[in-house]
Amino acid sequence: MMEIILEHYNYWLGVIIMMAGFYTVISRGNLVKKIVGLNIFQVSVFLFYISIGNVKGGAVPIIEKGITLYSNPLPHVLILTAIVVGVATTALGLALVVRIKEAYGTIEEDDIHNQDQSL
Amino acid sequence: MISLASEYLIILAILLPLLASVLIVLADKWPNLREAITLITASIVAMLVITLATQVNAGERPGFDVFEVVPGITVSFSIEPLGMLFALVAGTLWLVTSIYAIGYMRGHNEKNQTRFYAAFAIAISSTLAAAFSGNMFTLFLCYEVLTLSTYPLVTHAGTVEARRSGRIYLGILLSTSIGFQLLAILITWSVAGTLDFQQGGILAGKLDPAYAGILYALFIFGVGKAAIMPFHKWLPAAMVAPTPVSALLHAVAVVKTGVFTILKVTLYIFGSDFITSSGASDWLIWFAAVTILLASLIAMTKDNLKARLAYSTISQLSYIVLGALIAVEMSLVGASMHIAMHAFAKITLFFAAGAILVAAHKKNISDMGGLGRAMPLTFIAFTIGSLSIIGLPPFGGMWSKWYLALGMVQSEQWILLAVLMISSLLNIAYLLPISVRAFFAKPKDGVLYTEVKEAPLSMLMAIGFTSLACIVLFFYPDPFYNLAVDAATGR
Amino acid sequence: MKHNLILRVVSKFLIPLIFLFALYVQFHGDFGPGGGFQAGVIFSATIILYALVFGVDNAKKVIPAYVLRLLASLGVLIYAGTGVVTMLLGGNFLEYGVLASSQVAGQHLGILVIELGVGITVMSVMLIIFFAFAERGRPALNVESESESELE
Amino acid sequence: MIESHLSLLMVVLPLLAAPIVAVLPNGRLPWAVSTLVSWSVFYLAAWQLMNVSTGHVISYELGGWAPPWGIEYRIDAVNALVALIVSGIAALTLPYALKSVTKEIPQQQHALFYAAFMLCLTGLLGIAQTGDIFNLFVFLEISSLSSYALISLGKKRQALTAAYQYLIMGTIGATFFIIGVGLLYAMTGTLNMADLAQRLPELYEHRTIHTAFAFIMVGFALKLALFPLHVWLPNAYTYAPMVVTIFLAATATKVAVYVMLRMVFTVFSVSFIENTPVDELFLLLCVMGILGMSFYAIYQKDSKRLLAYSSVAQIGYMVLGIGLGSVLGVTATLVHLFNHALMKGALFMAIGALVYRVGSSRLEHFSGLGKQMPWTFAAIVIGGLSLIGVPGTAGFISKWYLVLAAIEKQNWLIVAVILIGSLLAVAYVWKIIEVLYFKATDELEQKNITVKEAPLMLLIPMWVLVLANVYFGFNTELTVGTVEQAVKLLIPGVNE
Amino acid sequence: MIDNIVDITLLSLIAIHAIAIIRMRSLFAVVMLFSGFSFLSALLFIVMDAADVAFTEAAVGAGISTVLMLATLALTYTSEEADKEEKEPTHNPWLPLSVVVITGGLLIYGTYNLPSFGDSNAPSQLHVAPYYLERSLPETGVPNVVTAVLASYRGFDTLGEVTVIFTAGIAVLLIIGGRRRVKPQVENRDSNRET
Repeated sequence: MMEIILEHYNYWLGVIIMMAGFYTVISRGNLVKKIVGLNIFQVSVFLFYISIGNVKGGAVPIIEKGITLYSNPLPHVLILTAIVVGVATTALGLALVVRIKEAYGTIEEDDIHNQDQSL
Repeated sequence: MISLASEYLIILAILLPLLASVLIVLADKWPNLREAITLITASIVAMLVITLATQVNAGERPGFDVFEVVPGITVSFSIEPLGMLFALVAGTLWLVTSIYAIGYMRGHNEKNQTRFYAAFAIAISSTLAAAFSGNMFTLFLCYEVLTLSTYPLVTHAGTVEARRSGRIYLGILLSTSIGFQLLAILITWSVAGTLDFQQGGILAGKLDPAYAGILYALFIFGVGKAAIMPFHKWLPAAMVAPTPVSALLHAVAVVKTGVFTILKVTLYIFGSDFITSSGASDWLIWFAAVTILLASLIAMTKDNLKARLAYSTISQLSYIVLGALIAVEMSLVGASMHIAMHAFAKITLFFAAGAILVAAHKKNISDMGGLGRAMPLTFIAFTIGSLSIIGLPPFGGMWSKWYLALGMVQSEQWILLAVLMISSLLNIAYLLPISVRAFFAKPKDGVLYTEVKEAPLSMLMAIGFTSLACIVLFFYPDPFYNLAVDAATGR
Repeated sequence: MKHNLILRVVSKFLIPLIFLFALYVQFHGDFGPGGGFQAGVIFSATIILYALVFGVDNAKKVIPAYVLRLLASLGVLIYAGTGVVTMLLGGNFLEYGVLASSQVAGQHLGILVIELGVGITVMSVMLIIFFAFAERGRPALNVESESESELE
Repeated sequence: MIESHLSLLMVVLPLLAAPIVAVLPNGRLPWAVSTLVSWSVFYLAAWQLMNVSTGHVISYELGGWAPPWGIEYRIDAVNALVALIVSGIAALTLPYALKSVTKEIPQQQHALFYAAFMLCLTGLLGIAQTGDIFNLFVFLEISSLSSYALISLGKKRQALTAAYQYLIMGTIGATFFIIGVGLLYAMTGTLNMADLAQRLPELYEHRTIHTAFAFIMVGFALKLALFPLHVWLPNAYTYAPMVVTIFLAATATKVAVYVMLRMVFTVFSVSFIENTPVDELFLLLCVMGILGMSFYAIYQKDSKRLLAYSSVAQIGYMVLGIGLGSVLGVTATLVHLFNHALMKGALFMAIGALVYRVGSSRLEHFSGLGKQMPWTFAAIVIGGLSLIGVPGTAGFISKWYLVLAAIEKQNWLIVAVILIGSLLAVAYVWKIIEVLYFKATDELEQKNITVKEAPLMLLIPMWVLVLANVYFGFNTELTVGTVEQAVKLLIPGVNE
Repeated sequence: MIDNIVDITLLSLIAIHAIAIIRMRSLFAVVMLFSGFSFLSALLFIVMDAADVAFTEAAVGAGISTVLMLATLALTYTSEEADKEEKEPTHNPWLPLSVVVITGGLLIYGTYNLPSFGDSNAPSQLHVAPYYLERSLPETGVPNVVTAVLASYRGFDTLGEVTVIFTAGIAVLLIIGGRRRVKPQVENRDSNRET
């Protein structure tokens, strides 16, 4: 049991963080905070990927003389792309939040909902 | 060579009305031209179907595929006696009705006449297509087109009531056809691997007789146009339409398409032998029987003339369905003939009703006391129609009932025979009093109708023609009889 | 903080340095960590810093909005264009090998070019976004008959 | 060789067009360029379909690196069909856009708008063409981001919240997808679909694989708005600008369905899902979705929202085919994929024409318009009939195969649901038609008397789609023919 | 072992940040915490030999994202609303909580017999990756394998990535491009009557 934990804690702590972010997204009503949650969610997925790529005793995948064991570069590549996608999404979401604030005067989901209902 | 010709005739008969509907729309501005188009097309179509009928009587069985829709399923047309009979009725009566309609629409100065004539032409085209269709898919296609093309006619008035009726009309017809008929067709396809109409049916031997009953029921109730209770409500609802519509479509084209479909399914999908052997129809006949009686009873309670006629139609349709369900030779002959006989009689009644509406603005029977003296011709025609419906000699209606009765004897369905007799009595009870009241009763308010004249000439001509036909068909039923026999015996 | 002298002086020193660093990251990506994306971010950081210190308007004088839009498009075009060029040279899309005499040289060249494209686009888009947010903070212009506000 | 270049060009062309369009001066130029591009892409797509419809598979190695080390484009009949739908709808939507957009989007945003449109097209085509699951994710994000922006351009402020909601749910979906991809990668070490398909079978018992599958499915269930994950769709479709609604309704969800097909049948396989509860689950959700959403549609007062709910129901039909997991089922899915694009495209275009004239999509504002705008009205009637599945329309063909598939499986519940669904469709379609057909009984009538028929630029694309609805209701060589070809590839070992 | 400990401590710190972000209601603090969160994860990336990723995460997460979030707060909470606090969450948390628990549970279940962390014989290390590590230098002449794969082997992904960024630029311009126009709320109200 112990070594299973030792072998997987990286994934599992990752999962916990992931879920913390996921929870923030789906439970919180504040639009900015949702975005923050989304970011946490994604970053923890990145952690998960990198953990997959990690090799014990491996080096940064920059080829040098004398080093034989490297970490897996592919997850790094994927995550570089994913990070960029993430920030793009964040920027877009925040821009929307700004406009919503202008249109509704609030960035709380419930208030917005009430406003649309009350009409 | 000649068969090729007759194939062209089929195509013409179907396409001409469509073309006409387009021309009618274009001729919107010039009513006379518009009506001219209708009349010309109608007469051409009438000639076409008559020519075809002679060829079919001579033993021709023209048929051809148009194109393949999905592998194995084609849009195809082919003529066999039953379809020919139906086409003959619908084709000839269209001419009569359009003559009548011109008088009616103008006399009653309806709105949107262009739309009326256009939709009418499409409806006829799809009816003929249905009559000629060579497989179940094509028939279903035409069936649905007919439903949709008649919707504008039913809701012609555009009033709130018309809309409600329109909803009922579509609701029942579409939901039965999609809910049951389509399903039945699909099951047939997955069982038999084909949908072509074949002599002796395509299911025999492929379908477990135990399920035959269910599938047959899906078909019977899937054909809402046959107005079997409990799916009959649309027909009374459709009576809000102008009378020519009620006359041709809801006494002939639409409802007959329904029973025609049932006959087709009985003869060429199941095959009469398979029906009788599997006992698929044993319990269904009671629905028909009940419909016959109930509808007649309801008819008696209706004071609105058109409503009464509508319920009469419902019960009469079930005669045909019953004939199909019994599925013995004689009953099938009777059923097929009844398509024609009832058509001529019932259209006469509706024409008369329309004439009364136009000339005297009367809808309700209770207001028609003494009206007969004001418009004798109309009411004489009405009486002839009634007697033909009841099935008394010397009127065509007698033959179809005769063969139906024979069929029941042949299959020893004594109860049904009784039903037939009782309903004939009921027919008397709800039809004759109208003429009697018209001729002998005093008007409600005692004032004689001095100012009321007969309806416009064109209408009278139409009425005269159909009522005469009722008599002629007694002495000379052969054209329909031959076709009916050929159909029933699969010759 | 526009008038904070020290800040201005310091940043006047700082900005070129960061700029240099950005260049290093941009072109050293093959050997060490970094590359077009990171470089682009740093580039934009310098401008943002400039904007914070000397005001958005001055910053916009340095790089006007339309230039940013052009650059953003340019970067993408450079990248995708490289692919098209390799196609025209008979290779597959983005097959840098065909760009130069030898496979490796071609790869080198290709990677350099596309990293440049990445850098340019990232830099300009980051600035576009930053300026958009900054602009939005200003008091609203009064525009009647603005299609945004007239509804149905 | 050359033809595979063209398959790639289909994606690169709009990708190149986007930045160019973005810097063009506002006015007609951006529109002209995008239209030109979309047409040439459509041409390429048709050409590509011709190439692969024989069963031959195009493989293109991007950067000249052989898969699985490089990214591969792998085009068979399935991709080709989807690509054809996407590009075809785009090629029709853009001409339509000229007038509709000038009316709905402020002038100074036109260049950007068309750039975003091009990007959306790029993304969708990229998804359809690629054979690499991570590359798929990247292009998924391109299309998603651009569609968030496009949706937010609606005139009403609800457009903003709709876009935001879509952004959140869409991103969650995408993230779920990459979690799944990550797990697959951890177990197989590859991202290439074909390669995955090779390496997965021996791992079918592995719980990680099951988890990965679950995450990928949930992710895309979110993207294709499978009930009950559809919450974002009605708002998005209702408040987005008309053109955007037309385009997304006809393409975006279709592409998502395609990805689901790919994942289930190519990456994984029938034998895999057969011993998972997935298919049953799908059927359950679809049944609920079809019935529930159709009912919802009946009670809508806004035509766009009505059609949006109908879309959710229709998606149920498509996934139904996947759930049945049989040759006929998948055939039905693909056929409906194609036909539904036609009918929804036509219907939304017609609604758009009405909106263009009366400036609102509320049903009560349409009363009696049938007389003033006969062509638009006719389009709605035919499109509606196709939606119902009346014989003679494309919709009937879809229904035909769906029901056959269900009958084949002896699953009478599904049969019933499909037919009931069509009946509900009758109800909500007729709700629109009735409003248009009959004279209004209130003062709105007077207002609508003055309404003219929609301009040709709107009518022509609309009617192309309408006629397509009829054509493919009678001649199914292209649809059914190609699809049967495609199904052979999706479910190998069956030659039907 | 030592890096295990570093690992665990970092991860736990990150987890704590994440939890704190859920509980914290002052948005300013939330954003600051998030910045810290990204920075810590950047560190963790370095520990796991992902230098490029770490670099980028630091620049993006701790940098750009944070700046944007702050900007948004500045724009959305005008000065009269003194403290930038989110509302007390009103909904009952059970539904989201259960969703999260199920998802998390599924993930734990799924990762349970994943090859152990850092195992150099995991399938992911054996199939494609080795090829890159061996061949990238001879084939592309780029020692930084990440760059090689990013720019060449999976160059098309990166083109997509650039396009995503470009899309974001276009999108932001479309959404909040230019000076903000007079707040259309009043018109909105009556126009939305009919919705």
